[in-house]
Amino acid sequence: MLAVDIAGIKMKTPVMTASGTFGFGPEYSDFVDLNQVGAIVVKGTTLSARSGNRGCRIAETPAGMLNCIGLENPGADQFLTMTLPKLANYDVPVIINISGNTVEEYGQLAAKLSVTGVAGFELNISCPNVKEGGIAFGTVPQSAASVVREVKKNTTLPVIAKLSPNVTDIVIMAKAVEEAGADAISLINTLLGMAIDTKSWRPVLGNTVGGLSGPAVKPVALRMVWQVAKAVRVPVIGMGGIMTALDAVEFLLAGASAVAIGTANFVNPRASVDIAEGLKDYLVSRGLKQVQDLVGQVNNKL
Amino acid sequence: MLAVDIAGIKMKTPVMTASGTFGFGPEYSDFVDLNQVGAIVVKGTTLSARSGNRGCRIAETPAGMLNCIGLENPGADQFLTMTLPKLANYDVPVIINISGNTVEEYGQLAAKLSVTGVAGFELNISCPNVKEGGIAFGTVPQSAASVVREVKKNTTLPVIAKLSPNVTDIVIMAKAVEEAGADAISLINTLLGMAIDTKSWRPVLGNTVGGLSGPAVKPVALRMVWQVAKAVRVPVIGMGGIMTALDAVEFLLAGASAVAIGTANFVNPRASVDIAEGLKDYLVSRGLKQVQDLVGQVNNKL
Amino acid sequence: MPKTIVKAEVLAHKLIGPEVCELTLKASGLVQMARPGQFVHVRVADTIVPLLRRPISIADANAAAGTLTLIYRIVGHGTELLAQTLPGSRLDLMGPLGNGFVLEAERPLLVGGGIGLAPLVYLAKALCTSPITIVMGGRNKNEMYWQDIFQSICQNIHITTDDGSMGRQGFTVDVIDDILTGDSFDMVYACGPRPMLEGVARLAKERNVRCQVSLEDHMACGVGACLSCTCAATDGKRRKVCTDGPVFWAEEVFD
Amino acid sequence: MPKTIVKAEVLAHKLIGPEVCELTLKASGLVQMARPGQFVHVRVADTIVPLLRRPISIADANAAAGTLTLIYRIVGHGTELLAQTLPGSRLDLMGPLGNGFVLEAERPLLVGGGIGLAPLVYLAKALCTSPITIVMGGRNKNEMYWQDIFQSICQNIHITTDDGSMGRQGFTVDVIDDILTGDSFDMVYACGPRPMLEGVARLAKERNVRCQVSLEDHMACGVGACLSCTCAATDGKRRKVCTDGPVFWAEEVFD
Ligand SMILES: Cc1cc2nc3c(=O)[nH]c(=O)nc-3n(C[C@H](O)[C@H](O)[C@H](O)COP(=O)(O)OP(=O)(O)OC[C@H]3O[C@@H](n4cnc5c(N)ncnc54)[C@H](O)[C@@H]3O)c2cc1C
Ligand SMILES: Cc1cc2nc3c(=O)[nH]c(=O)nc-3n(C[C@H](O)[C@H](O)[C@H](O)COP(=O)(O)OP(=O)(O)OC[C@H]3O[C@@H](n4cnc5c(N)ncnc54)[C@H](O)[C@@H]3O)c2cc1C
Ligand SMILES: Cc1cc2nc3c(=O)[nH]c(=O)nc-3n(C[C@H](O)[C@H](O)[C@H](O)COP(=O)(O)O)c2cc1C
Ligand SMILES: Cc1cc2nc3c(=O)[nH]c(=O)nc-3n(C[C@H](O)[C@H](O)[C@H](O)COP(=O)(O)O)c2cc1C
Ligand code: FES
Ligand code: FES
Repeated sequence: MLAVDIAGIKMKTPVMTASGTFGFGPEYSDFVDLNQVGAIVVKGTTLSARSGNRGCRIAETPAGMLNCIGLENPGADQFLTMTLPKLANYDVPVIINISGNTVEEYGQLAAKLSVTGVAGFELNISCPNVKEGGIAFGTVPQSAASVVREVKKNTTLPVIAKLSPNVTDIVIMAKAVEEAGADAISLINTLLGMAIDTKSWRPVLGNTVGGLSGPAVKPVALRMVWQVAKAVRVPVIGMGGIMTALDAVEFLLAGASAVAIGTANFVNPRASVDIAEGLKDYLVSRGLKQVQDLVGQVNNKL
Repeated sequence: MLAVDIAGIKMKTPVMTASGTFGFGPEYSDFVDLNQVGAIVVKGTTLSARSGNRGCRIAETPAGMLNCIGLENPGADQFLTMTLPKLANYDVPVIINISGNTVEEYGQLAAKLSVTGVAGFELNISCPNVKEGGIAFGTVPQSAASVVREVKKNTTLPVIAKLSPNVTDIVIMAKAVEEAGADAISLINTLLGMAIDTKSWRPVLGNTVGGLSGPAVKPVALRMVWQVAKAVRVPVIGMGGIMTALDAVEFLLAGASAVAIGTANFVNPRASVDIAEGLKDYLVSRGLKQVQDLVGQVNNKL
Repeated sequence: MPKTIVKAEVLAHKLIGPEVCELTLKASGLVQMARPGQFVHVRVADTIVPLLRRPISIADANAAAGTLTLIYRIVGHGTELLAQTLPGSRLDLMGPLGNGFVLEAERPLLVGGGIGLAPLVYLAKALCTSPITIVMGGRNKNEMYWQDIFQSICQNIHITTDDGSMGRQGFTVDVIDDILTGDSFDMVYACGPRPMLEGVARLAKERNVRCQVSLEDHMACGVGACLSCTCAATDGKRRKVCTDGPVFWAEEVFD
Repeated sequence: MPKTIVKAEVLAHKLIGPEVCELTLKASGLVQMARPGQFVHVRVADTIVPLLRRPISIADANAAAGTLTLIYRIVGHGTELLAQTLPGSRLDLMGPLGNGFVLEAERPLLVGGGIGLAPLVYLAKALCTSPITIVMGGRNKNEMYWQDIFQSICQNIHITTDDGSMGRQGFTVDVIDDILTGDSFDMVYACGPRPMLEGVARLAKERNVRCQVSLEDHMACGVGACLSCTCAATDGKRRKVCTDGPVFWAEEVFD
């Protein structure tokens, strides 16, 4: 009933975990049976280890949060030797979220990480928290396309392009990555935001600005998913502020073939499984047979 | 202590009301002494009357709201004959928010409305809720600039360009309107968003998409004000989710010379005056003499 | 119309039917201005979620005692939170808002469907010098706590339920024709779902009886400032439900 | 380390000092695993604002009774809401999280500043077979409700206050040197503001006494998944305060 196939990645449920919010998975294994998660998208991985941004890295905002982790991660080698073997204990697709400073780095990462146990790649061309590359790849259609092409050249695994919402026209970005060969599109990454401490007159975040996520951004995310799903043929993975099964239903109706849970994991570590269960209840209550019966079914004829 | 001069418009407080959220002013006169408001920016006005969008026009979202009013308004003539005379009873600057379908219409509106009792214009080149023009003027730097130039040709009153946040690079937009002669810049207008009713599978809003406002968008607004204030010389009017005096302080620290209160008026009709009072208390508690002592004072050196 | 904001103390709060609550508040200053058909804009909680106020009709007002009664159905997040408000706490109310019913009737017929019966309580009391006939529609007999409320203030009570579990089976509109035939009325007041209002207005027009209807729409400001609630009127212009209404002459808004 | 989520019932909740509350919860299942120095991640309200959980140290735990005590200071929106929780209601707790103190000390010295004294209560109780010396630092004598708490569980109590209104005037660090000279300790445990921790760690190092410090940082997940809380360690690598800490060997995080 809940099973989906996203660009060849077979998932037991359409509810994935969003990169950077679920670690590598095992961190949450005391709370969730990882085998019941649709897919785990691991923390953004880079070629070499990165220590991330200095200072305060998160701030709470009304119905949302800002983060400026800055892609701290142990690097691709460590991932292969230390983390991946642990994930082999679970029966869940592992998608690696990769980030490069150059187009070539994305290709190198894909080549290096195309090993058994990896189900696919999510290209983070949209991280707002790193100076080099990052956001530029995500806001210029040609750059985004060249990252996708380079990765496709270096792997036979499915490639998901993750789009930044900080653009004038999300559809142009989506079409560019689709044309370049992306097998799926995920969106949204975080909106660029800021908070200031009125006591110290300093930015709350060490990096001054950071990425906004959580329920606050849901209307923007849903709108973008709807716009993109209408415009492309590849499957769309929707995320941004999903906290409940009904939020997930909204994204599916808007055209997402699967959803990812980010910030909600911090509030409810069981969110990804609870939401899958709620989705099942919703399908049953509406007399539907499968999650696909919802996808893109929003009706906006007057 | 609170008085400011924004592009020649003298205000008793730096706390204005945002267009579309305070009617023409008198609607709120049972609750607020309009003479104590910094400036009233009236509902978006067009050459001819408009009836706005069909169906449901507002939806609540986590810490925010979506609207798709669609610029319903009685038109410029009616404004001149019916509304403006009533506003003459108050000692408060009245700024007209104008919207055109073409560059020429903006010019015609400015010419027609440059009469006694009008303190200035705010150019709505960013309304997400109308099909023609609207958002295009707000997302293409050249178009935005030509609207500003046309209006400047047709009036000697101060011209405020109101920017849309739905762009990749807000600084490019700001510089374009500054160069074209804008006397001040206000931001942000609403973020384009959507909500779906999981019972009916229809968009909640009659217009499918609408503009997101309220506390949810504050981090994005603050970030844009900070980016723009650093990049331009003209004063910036900050808005987006301001609910409290401390929110206003954040915007001033980020570089806004004045702020505008939108959605908060719906929750607390006295918001614009309460926030001005709170601002005064803040200045006193910090031993500051004037609101200008806050403007742009955020310190983001590590 | 003068209006105000008060922090009203909750005096009593009880469930009077399935998912329906009656809330009594001390709202001096506001109550004295309240007329039947007007509403208050309620801040259900002091938090940022839910953000907007909720419009609720004034179901009763006692100027001398300064008390106000609201009757509301729990339908979503806002009314759920409202239902948790305890006696002794305070609610931020804005009002009275909107235009009320025109109180000019010697032989009034009141028609209410579901929670639309709420404003008719105060209306019936205000019209008390006249004999009042009321038609009450509901889904089933569980909704007929309204009878307890109206039986002391109305002379004739007609009931319809969707499932026939009480009164006549069907909608209120189905019985209006008969009632208008059987008796002579000089005014119809209606509040309830839109199809009901349209039906009642059509029948009243056929019989040449004046008719006022109370409309609903999603509202942000409640004071005519945001234009979220406007509707098309028969004169081709727009009306704001919050300030031009919620009560309209039927012919003003329905052809 | 096993961890769980429980809906813990509030058994008692009281103000024990200015803006400081003591909260006792029934948290069976979680309590039994709790060790001194660990913390719980508390959902202060069932709403979307505030969104994130709040980390609070375990100030005491009684495995047999299944009860957990938290002592916290009201500093912002989340702790304000927490303070409104009434006995009988339930709080969503995640834990126990993090690594606790190493309980290997014959002659321990405990040093706590302000609310940093909270985890030392449970630590002192766990170390009870040894004679315990504690240095408590606070702003002024109004903060010295801690004395009531510690006097039955510690043999020697030293107090410093910023204003000298109780004990010695100054910071805890100012007296540590003397205390370390006057007596022989085999372990220093410290929790409080970072400058205090650094000072204490430096003095302990000079005296060749092992030292554990408990760090704080803003936390989203609390389980090592989000990397919002990492800090640089002296080995050049990064540590997660939530899972590698909050308790660290001083030399692991301070040069
Ligand atoms: C003039 C007027 C008088 C009313 N009087 C009463 C009354 O006496 N008793 C009563 O039970 N209800 C009354 N209503 C309807 C009441 O306002 C809604 O049921 C209530 O706002 C629902 O809020 P919620 O958060 O529980 O529901 P949600 O569906 O979660 O609300 C989401 C948003 O939609 C709005 N909304 C939802 N339903 C309605 C509706 N029917 N009308 C207007 N806005 C709506 C809410 O205000 C909110 O902004 C009245 C509405 C109006 C316009
Ligand atoms: C491991 C650990 C144990 C702690 N134990 C205790 C304790 O026993 N007693 C106690 O009173 N406090 C303790 N704190 C601090 C406590 O978490 C904060 O005071 C609390 O989160 C403030 O929340 P707020 O909403 O009231 O404040 P706000 O300032 O409004 O909070 C805004 C955001 O910043 C975070 N934040 C603010 N201050 C801190 C802080 N000092 N540390 C971490 N995050 C912070 C909040 O969690 C929230 O996400 C501990 C912190 C950590 C990391
Ligand atoms: C703390 C944190 C870290 C994140 N790190 C990454 C990352 O490394 N790579 C990435 O593509 N997205 C990252 N994201 C973005 C999320 O994957 C997701 O796109 C976004 O948070 C929106 O979903 P949400 O509102 O459900 O959290 C991160 C988000 C958060 C909150
Ligand atoms: C109901 C509504 C109507 C609005 N109408 C207009 C408008 O006519 N012209 C305009 O420039 N902005 C309009 N806005 C945008 C506001 O002026 C403001 O830029 C935005 O709401 C952000 O501020 P806030 O978060 O404080 O509401 C409208 C906003 C709302 C909520
Ligand atoms: S609710 Fe704002 S105009 Fe009616
Ligand atoms: S709080 Fe998430 S890693 Fe420590």
